[in-house]
Amino acid sequence: MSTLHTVNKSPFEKTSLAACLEHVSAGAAVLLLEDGVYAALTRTSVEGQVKSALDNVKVYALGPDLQARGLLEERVIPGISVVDYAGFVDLAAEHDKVQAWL
Amino acid sequence: MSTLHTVNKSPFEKTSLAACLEHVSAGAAVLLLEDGVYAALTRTSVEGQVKSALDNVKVYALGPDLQARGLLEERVIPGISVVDYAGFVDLAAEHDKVQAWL
Amino acid sequence: MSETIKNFLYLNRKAPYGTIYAWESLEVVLIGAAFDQDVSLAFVDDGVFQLTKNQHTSAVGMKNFSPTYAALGDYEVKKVFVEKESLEERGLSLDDLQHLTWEDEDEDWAEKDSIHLVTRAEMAAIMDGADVVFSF
Amino acid sequence: MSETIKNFLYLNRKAPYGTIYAWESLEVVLIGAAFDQDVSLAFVDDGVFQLTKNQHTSAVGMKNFSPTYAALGDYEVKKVFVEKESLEERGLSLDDLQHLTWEDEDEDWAEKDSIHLVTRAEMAAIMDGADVVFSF
Amino acid sequence: MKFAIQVNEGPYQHQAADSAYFFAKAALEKGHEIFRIFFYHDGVNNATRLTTPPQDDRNVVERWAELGGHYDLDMVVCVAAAQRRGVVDEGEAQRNGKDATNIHPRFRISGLGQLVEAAIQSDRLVVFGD
Amino acid sequence: MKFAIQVNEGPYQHQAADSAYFFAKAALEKGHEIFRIFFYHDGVNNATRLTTPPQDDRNVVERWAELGGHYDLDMVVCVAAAQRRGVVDEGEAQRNGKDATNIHPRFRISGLGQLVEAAIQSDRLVVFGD
Repeated sequence: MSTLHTVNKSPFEKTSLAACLEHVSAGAAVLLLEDGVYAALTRTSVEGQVKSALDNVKVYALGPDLQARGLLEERVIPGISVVDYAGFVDLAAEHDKVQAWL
Repeated sequence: MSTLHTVNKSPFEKTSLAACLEHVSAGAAVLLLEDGVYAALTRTSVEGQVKSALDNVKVYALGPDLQARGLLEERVIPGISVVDYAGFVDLAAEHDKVQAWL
Repeated sequence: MSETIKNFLYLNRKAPYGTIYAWESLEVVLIGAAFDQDVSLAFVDDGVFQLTKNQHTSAVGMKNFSPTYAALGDYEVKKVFVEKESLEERGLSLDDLQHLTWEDEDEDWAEKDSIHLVTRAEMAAIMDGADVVFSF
Repeated sequence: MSETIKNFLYLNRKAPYGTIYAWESLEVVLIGAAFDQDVSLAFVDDGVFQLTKNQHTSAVGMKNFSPTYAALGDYEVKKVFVEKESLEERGLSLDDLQHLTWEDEDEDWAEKDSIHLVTRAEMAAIMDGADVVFSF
Repeated sequence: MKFAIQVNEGPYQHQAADSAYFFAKAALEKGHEIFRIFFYHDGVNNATRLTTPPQDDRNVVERWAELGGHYDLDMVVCVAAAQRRGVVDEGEAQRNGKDATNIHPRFRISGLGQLVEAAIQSDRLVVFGD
Repeated sequence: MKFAIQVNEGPYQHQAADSAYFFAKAALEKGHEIFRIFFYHDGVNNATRLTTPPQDDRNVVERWAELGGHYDLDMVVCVAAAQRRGVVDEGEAQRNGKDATNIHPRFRISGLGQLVEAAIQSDRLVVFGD
C-alpha cells in the first residue's frame, strides 16, 4: 500500500524522522510539518540523510510551517515539494493511509 | 559553580542528554530521572557516551523511575549512583544551582 | 459484522510512565478489541520498554498498567510485533520482556506466544500492510 | 533594590511555534526585566531558530511574536548569547538571524549589538556562571 | 472522501491542535466529509469554554466551535481522558459530584469506541499529536 | 534551604507534575522550606478541581492540595497561561465573562512576576517539564 508518513518534530531534537525513514517502503511519501520542516533545509547536519531518502520516497514540506519559521523556499532541498494545507489533504486522499510519527 | 543538571528524556528519543553532556563543566553532576533513566543502562547504543561522561562528572539515576520501568540496579552502568527523591533533594541542595534540560 | 474487516495497527513508540501515551494507547486497544477488526500491535523504538518485566510503580505513585498486556490474549489480541533492532539498541532481549500468550481455540486451547520478534525490514512491511495506523 | 543581584540565565533550546515554550519564555523575560537582575539569554540547539528573520505566521494562524525580540534592548536585556555550533548544525549563520541592538546610555546612546556569537565551550562557561537557570 | 481526525494535544502548548484545525478546514473546503473529530489525551482540553486567549492571538476553542457549527461536525471528547483532566459536562458533573462544568456546547463527551468506530467508518484516519 | 519549584506540564500527560510533587514532598519532609510552587504553561492544569481520575490511579490535583494544606504552601498559577488554557477563579470569571470557575481553592492565580520573585527569594529554582 502507499502510505503518507507525517513527521512533525525537529530532526535535531527528536529521533522521529530517522525512525520514519528507516521504516518507509518504496513508493511512500513523507510530509514534514510543524517543527518537522527544519529537516527540509539545506546545509544542515541531517541534509545527507534527507537527500538519501529522496531516492526512495517523495518528500513534502508544509509551506505555512516553513513561512512561520522564516525559512525561505530557496533554502529547501531540491526535490522536496512545498504544499499548503489543501495539498496536505490531497496527499492524505491520494495515499492509502496516513501514518503519524509522533 | 557546581551545577546539578537534570535530564528527563530518553536518549533514544530526544537529544537532550547529548546536549547536556556537551555543556557540563568539570565538577558538575547529572541526574537522570523519568524517561532519562534509560541512559543509565548497560549494553545500549549510548553506553559509551554515558561512560565517557563519567570521567568528568558524577551521574545519578532516580531509583523510583528505574523501578517503575522494570530496570534492575544490576543493569545500571557501574559508577552511576542510584538515589531516591530525598537524595535528589540533597543533590539540589549540595550544588549551587539546578539546570533542567527539557 | 457485515462490513469489511480492516487491518488495524497500533503503533507504540514511546516509553511508559514518562508520558501517558503508552497507557492510553492500551485503553484504545482494549476497547477496540470489541469491534472485531484484524488487530496488530507494533512496539518500535522506545515502545519496546512498555513490555519490560518487573515494573514496580509504587515509589512513583503511578498505576502499574503493565499486567494489562498479559490480558491482551483474552481480548483476542494475538499479534504483537516487537522490533529486534529497537531491542538491541536499548540493550534488551526478549528475555527482558513479559511472556505474552493466547489460547488457540482451534487447537484445544493450546497456549501460544503472542510476541513475534521481527526485523526492522519486516516491521516496515507490517506497517505497509496496515489499513489504519493508530499513533500515540 | 537592597538585595544581592542574581545572574539569571534564560535557557532557550526549543524551536518556535511547534510548541509554546519559546513564546511563554519570552513573556517571563519581559516581566523579569522589571526586577533589576543581571539577565542573560542563551539560544542553544533548536532555540537558535527562535531568532530567524522573516517569520510570517498568517498561514498557520498564530501570533508572530518574533518582533518582540527586537524590543529586548528597550527592556535593558543586552546579553543574548547564540551558540555557534548550534547554528552551524542547522545550516544557519548570524545573517539568518534578526539584528538585535541596545542603546548605551553611557556612550551617548550609541547602538550596540546584543547578540554575541559564542562557542559551545564558551556557552558551557556562561551556564556555569549563572546563579539561576530558567528552562522552558 | 471521508476523514476521521484524532487530536492528542491541548491548545496552545503544541501546534498539533492548530494543524488538525487547518487540515480539517481544508478538507471540508475541498468538499470532503469529516466523519468525526476525536479529542484524546490532552486533546480534550480543546473543548473547554473557559479559555480567554490574548486578543491578538487565535482562539483555538472558538475556532473549532465555529467550524463545527458551520459544517455540523461531530466533535467528540474521550470521557476517560476528560475525567483525568477535568473536562466536564452536565452528566459528568452529576455523576462525579462536581459543582461546575467547563465543556463548550459544540463538543460532546463519549467513549473510546467512538474513535475505533471512526477509524472503521472513515476512509482515512489522520492523527495529530506531539 | 529555600526552594522554588516550577511545573511546566499538566497532570497525567507527562510525569513532570508527579516528579515535582515527590521532590517537593521529600524537601519538606527533610525540613527544607518551599517558597513557592509556580505552575506555568500546561502546568496550570494541575489546579483544576474538576478532575475525576480512575479510582486505582493517583489524584494529582488533590495530592497537591493536601500537601499544600499540610505545609501551607504558596501554589501559584500563572494568569496568562491560565487564561489561554481555561483555568479560572471567581475574579477571572467576572473579568472575562465566564459562567463557571474550575480552580481548586488551594491554588491562587497571579502574574509571572511571582515566578521571578520566587527565583530571587529562593536558594534554588528547580524546574520540571517536558
